[in-house]
Amino acid sequence: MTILHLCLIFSALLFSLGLAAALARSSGILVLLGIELMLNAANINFIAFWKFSPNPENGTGAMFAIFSIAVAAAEAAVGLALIIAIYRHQSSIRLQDANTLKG
Amino acid sequence: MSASSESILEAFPLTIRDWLASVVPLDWLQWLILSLIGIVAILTVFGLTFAFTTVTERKLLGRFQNRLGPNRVRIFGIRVFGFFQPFADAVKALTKEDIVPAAADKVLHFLAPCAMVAFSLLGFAVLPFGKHLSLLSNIDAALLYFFAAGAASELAIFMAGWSSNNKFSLISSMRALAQLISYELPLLLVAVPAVLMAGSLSLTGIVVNQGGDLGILNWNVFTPWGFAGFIIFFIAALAECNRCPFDLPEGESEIIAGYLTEYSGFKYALFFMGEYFGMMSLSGLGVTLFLGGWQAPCAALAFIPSYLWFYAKLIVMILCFIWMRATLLRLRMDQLMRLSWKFLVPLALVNLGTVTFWKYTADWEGGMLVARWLIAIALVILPFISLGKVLSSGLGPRKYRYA
Amino acid sequence: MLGTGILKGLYITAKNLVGSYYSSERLTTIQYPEQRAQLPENYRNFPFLVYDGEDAIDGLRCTACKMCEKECPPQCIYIIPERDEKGKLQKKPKVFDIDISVCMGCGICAEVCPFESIKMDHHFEVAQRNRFAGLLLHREQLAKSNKYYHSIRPKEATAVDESLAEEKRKAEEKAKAAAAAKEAAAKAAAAKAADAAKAKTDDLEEKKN
Amino acid sequence: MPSSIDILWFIPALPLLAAFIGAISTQRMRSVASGSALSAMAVSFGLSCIALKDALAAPGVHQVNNFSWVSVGTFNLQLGFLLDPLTAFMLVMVTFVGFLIFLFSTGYMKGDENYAKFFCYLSLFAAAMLGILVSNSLLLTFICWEVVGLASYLLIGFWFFKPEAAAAAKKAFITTRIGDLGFLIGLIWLHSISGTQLFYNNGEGFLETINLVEATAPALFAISAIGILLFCGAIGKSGQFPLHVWLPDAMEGPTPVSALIHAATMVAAGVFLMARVFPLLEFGSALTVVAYIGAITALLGAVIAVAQNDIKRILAFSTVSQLGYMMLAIGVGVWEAAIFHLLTHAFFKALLFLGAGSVIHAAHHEQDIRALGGLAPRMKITFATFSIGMMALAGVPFLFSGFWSKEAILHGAHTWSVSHIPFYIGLVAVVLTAFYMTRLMANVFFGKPRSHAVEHAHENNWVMTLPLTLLAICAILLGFLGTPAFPWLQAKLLGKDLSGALEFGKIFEGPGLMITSIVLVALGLGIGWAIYGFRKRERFGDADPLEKRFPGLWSALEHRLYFDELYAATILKTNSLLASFSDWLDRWIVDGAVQLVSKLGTLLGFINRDIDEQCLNAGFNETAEEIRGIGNTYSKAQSGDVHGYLRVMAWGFVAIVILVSIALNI
Amino acid sequence: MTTFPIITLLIIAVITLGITAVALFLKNIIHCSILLAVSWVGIAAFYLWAGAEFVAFAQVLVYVGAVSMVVLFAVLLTQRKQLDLEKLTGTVGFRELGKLAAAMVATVLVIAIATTPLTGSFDAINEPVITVRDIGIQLRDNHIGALLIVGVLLTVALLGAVVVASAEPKTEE
Repeated sequence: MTILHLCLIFSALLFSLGLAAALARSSGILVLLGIELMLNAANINFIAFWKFSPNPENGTGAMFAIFSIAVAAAEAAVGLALIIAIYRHQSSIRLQDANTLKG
Repeated sequence: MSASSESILEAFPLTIRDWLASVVPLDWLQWLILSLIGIVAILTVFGLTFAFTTVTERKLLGRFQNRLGPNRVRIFGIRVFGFFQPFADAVKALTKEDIVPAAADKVLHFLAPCAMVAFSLLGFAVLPFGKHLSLLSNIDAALLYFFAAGAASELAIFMAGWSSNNKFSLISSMRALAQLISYELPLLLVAVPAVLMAGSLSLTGIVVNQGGDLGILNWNVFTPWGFAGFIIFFIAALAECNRCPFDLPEGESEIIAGYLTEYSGFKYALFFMGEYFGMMSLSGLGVTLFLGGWQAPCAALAFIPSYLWFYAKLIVMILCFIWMRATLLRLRMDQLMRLSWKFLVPLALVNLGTVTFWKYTADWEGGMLVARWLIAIALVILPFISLGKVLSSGLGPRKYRYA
Repeated sequence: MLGTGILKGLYITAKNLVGSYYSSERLTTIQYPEQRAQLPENYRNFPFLVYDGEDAIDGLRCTACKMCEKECPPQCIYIIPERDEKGKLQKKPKVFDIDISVCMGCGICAEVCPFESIKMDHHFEVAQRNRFAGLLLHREQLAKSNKYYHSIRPKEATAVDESLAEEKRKAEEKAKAAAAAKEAAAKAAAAKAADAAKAKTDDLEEKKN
Repeated sequence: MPSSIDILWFIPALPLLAAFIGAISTQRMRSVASGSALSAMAVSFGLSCIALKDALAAPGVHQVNNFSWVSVGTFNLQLGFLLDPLTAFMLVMVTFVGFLIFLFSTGYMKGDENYAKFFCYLSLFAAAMLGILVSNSLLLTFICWEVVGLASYLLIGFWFFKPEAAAAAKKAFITTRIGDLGFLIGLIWLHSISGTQLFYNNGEGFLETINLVEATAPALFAISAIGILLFCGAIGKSGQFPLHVWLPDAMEGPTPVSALIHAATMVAAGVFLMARVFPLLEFGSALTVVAYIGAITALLGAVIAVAQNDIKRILAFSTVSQLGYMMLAIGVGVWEAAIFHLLTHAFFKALLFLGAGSVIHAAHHEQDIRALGGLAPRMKITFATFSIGMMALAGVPFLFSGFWSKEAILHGAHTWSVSHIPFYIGLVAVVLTAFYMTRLMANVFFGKPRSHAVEHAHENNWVMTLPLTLLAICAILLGFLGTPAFPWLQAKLLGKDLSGALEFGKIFEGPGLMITSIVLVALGLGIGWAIYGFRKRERFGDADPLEKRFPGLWSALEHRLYFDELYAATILKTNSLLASFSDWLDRWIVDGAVQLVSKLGTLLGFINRDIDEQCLNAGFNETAEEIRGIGNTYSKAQSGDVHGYLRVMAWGFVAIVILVSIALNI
Repeated sequence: MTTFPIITLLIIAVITLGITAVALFLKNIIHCSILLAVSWVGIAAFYLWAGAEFVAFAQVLVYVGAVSMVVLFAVLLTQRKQLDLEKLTGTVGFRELGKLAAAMVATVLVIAIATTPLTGSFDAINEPVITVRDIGIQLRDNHIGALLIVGVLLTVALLGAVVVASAEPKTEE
């Protein structure tokens, strides 16, 4: 077991926590937060692999993390706007209620 | 670090710290003590500055309005123009009843003032107080750290507003958040030019970049972009610390005391303290970015230790804050937003262009130097005038239609 | 241009700041407990009762006419007139209380008093520990000498004194005149009585006859 | 300091930026739009001057800055920028005249409600025009060429609420498109032959390799054809003979537009293009065509201009005529004289147009010369500058630039080895030019005012008179750059060394020719003054003296020799006939067939339905029920529940990992 | 001294995971959001540990400064009446099923990571190797396209968010 393993396990657990939140909570906001956490877990992987890569000086992992943070910010903004729109539409942010497309 | 050219005073605080640390034999304990001494020093200096700023502010406000201001408090019969006021205030705040509303979210209600003070103290960690005085001097992205720490204090305000379970508190914390977010943008944008010129995000680097043979003229504020940036920074900083004329979140005429409505006693005092710490750290940042940090205005005055210069500039900034408070009226919410988004942000963006021009014309000489200055000044003045026209269009002396 | 107004404002406040240190006209603050402002003569606060002479209770001008009690808008005056042993009303108050926690200092009592007895005071430091009993002033506390009255509002007091003296003089004259008239009337009555007696005797004599 | 070839692209880019700013400017920000347009032009002018200085330092050298635009596999399309004296002279002229016209426009368009839009269009136009000038690639030229067309369309139709303006814009756009089609075909053909679009590329541009082509018959034919096709584009843009009809109509646009586009710059683009590809034209036999077309246009324009009444129309036809001159010059092989005339013409024609604009502005948009009159004492600066422009155009000797450039062209035509016909046509045009300009002057500035507005006309403010004055000075001085004694301009253009200093002896090069032309100019002026000067027009309705004498000819001329009617009768008619024919074809033949098929289909359908209902339905219904049942079962999976999907995904992930690890025996 | 970084990492990881776990299963959404902000700070601490200073501060600035604010605003805007907490937490079966799935994923991931032999000298702790200056140069030279695209993306996303979230004009029906 190396430190890299530890980092990866940390990231995996964080990912699973995010997944659990997305699966077990009904509030749309919390589901979104869970997804944000999963993204963060991915970022942790990037940073970890960058740190332990053979040539970290070109900084690709850190670069990727920065871009991913920027994209995550956009994702959060759009996601929460969607949730507000859903709320306005059906005055609830329970995702179980958002089943208009049910077959 | 050549000691010969500097006075002993320059390194005096460091000497004391090292001496204190050397008492302890253990290696890791020494490290701990070294850190602790820095923290304690900051807390003491700025805590006292906070205390005396409050009384100075009240006294100066009095003078600005042709009054005397507080001058009564005495300790053991000694009355130094009322400068013991803060101690009386502290005793009063400590002994007052701490009221927590029954419907409040108790945990957050308690945490909010603590978080406020803690986050507002974070900024001090990276400020270079003197040539050798900075807690985290080796930090590379100090400016980014500063703003990240500042962003966190929004959370405390939200916590305060929400946990009080009071509609005024909530409205005011929403207002405060909107205001902080809106004014963080110009603040960040005008910090970028200084970074651009210094080629470094490190605050120490930015200060060093403002040194040189010309002394005071090397300071960023004495360039067209620096001057404009400093003004924008000052306005945005006023708004960031909820100071008059941007003290809408505490607009007592509309929403009682804003998010402080449900706070009393020492918690209230903590908020107060947090705001003043925020003001001081922002002033420190302004000094660092534009006023040459700890640099002395000319080489002849360099015998005064650098940290004293920094402190003097900081005090001047704070006095300007007070002066503003004594002069200006509170804005309306829509005016506040308009000022930021339609005036400061565009100006700050234009300023980015100006500084780029400035940087790329650094080698112009002679007549071209004059041209460089003229163009840069025009780049500052013209947008200001035209945007100012747009901003103040439709305003003017009030017309009374039915009078 | 934008910002000139702000600069002007800053200039004005800066002028205040500097000016307040050397120009005493600017700094109008009076350091209250040590320094006191000269109150204008017509300043009024709560009412007091004027007495003449040395003794506070005996010299009270008040006649317990209850005029002020009736007129007082917040009804903060309470008067019980003195009675002698037989229960006859005396022209003196036995109880004269003013509740200054209720009094609004309107001065109507002083306006309506026909005897120049109740006047408005300059004294304003009336804070008390006991907010019920302490603020209910009795006639001993209310009674203040005419000298004090002169000291707080000299003009008015002099005018009052003059008019009182005038009244007194008039009253004396009137009394004198009344006395004279009484005398004359007595004389006339005596004469009339004599005439009547005489007539009666005459009548009786006639009847006898 | 970067060399000017590297910063050359700034020259068109700045007006483009200004156009963008203008596009996003609101009505309230009108001064932003005009300010940015003006400053962009000013800076471009400054850069152009620097470029000119650099170009003159190295005459005959074509500095290029090429870059790859599209690169697909082995196909590599290059664009680029080019700096040589030709480009540089044109750049300076366009930016300078453009700047003055922009300045003039700020005054002229002051009250217009689409002010910002106007400057947006103007800047767009300037950007595209400058793009043509700096382009080192026929393709880039074509792109800018089309943008110029677009901008001209927008500007002519700027007052789109006037039906004439809208129609004129459409006409200009479509007419020039006809020419551009030729240009495009020529461009593609050229690319297929030479494999490059670049003019110069260190010995690999097609203008450089053209001399290496073997003069075989097919090659000669192809290159001549390409030359003529490219000339088609120039015909459209420069208003040459068959496609000249749009130019006079384009005068419906605002006057600064007329000055900028239809006098100084855009119409010159065709001439510039011909000068640019001159080596190509020279190789084939296209030049002869160019010369004759030019000669015909020169005569035609001058003749029609005689009988026009609209002040701007007269100037427009005179432009057509002068452009014909330039084409003639190129056709006879003296392209440097053509460019010389182009430059001088740009200045004095812009001057004339702006003068006309000044007159029109002062006279409350009265454009009919019969209604004007007596303006000389009322508008002194305009009169003085207009006269200078008029004399330059008419070619009054020695002092005025038009004389020298025209002389250079006539000299070139005289020495053309192929034929002398163009030369004689040119001489006739000289007389006519002097004549109609005299008519114009006499009617507009002398006599007495013939309408109410004119009586109250007065001089305009400085933004309008300053450009006039500057242009007038240029209209005089510019001629001395290219006198026969000191042909500095021509030498620089040709990349020759200017051997020796002034040669006063050569000033009367070919004295006979010069005297002839002076006499002809004097003749034109004299006749003009004799007819219009001595007996001035009294009232608006008076018939023209020439009209009384030759009514038939006059009315033909007044209707511009019935070109529009001719086109309407021939081309448009044919077109609509063709359209009606295809309509008929569609309606009866194609549609009939379709109808027939559909009827057949319906019939089959009827038969089909019977079979269906009787035999097949029962079986199908059963199957459909079955399918619906399956669908219902599976649709339960489509729960609309996000969590459900996520959960299934998670389980699926776990299952896949387990399965894979089992399969791989890990 | 190789144990020190490991201990630091473990502390950061345990605290972050703990706070996140608590945060995600609190009933009060506001508490959730604020605690999550803390866990984002924890992640930033990990970045600091890894030597990616810039990323750490960007993380704090973006997540704590912006995203958590947006989340809190969203919570406030969608919480006009008292929340039916039972309704929002879902049924027991629903919750447990979700947690089970997540736990399975966690198990699979951890096993996969643990059994993967990662070659190379990963035990050596590298000092921070990328400075802000390097990042700036990288952004300017190698990633300029990505930077521009991200800028455009952010602008478009924000505009879209505003459009989606802004109230529709009320239509008469």
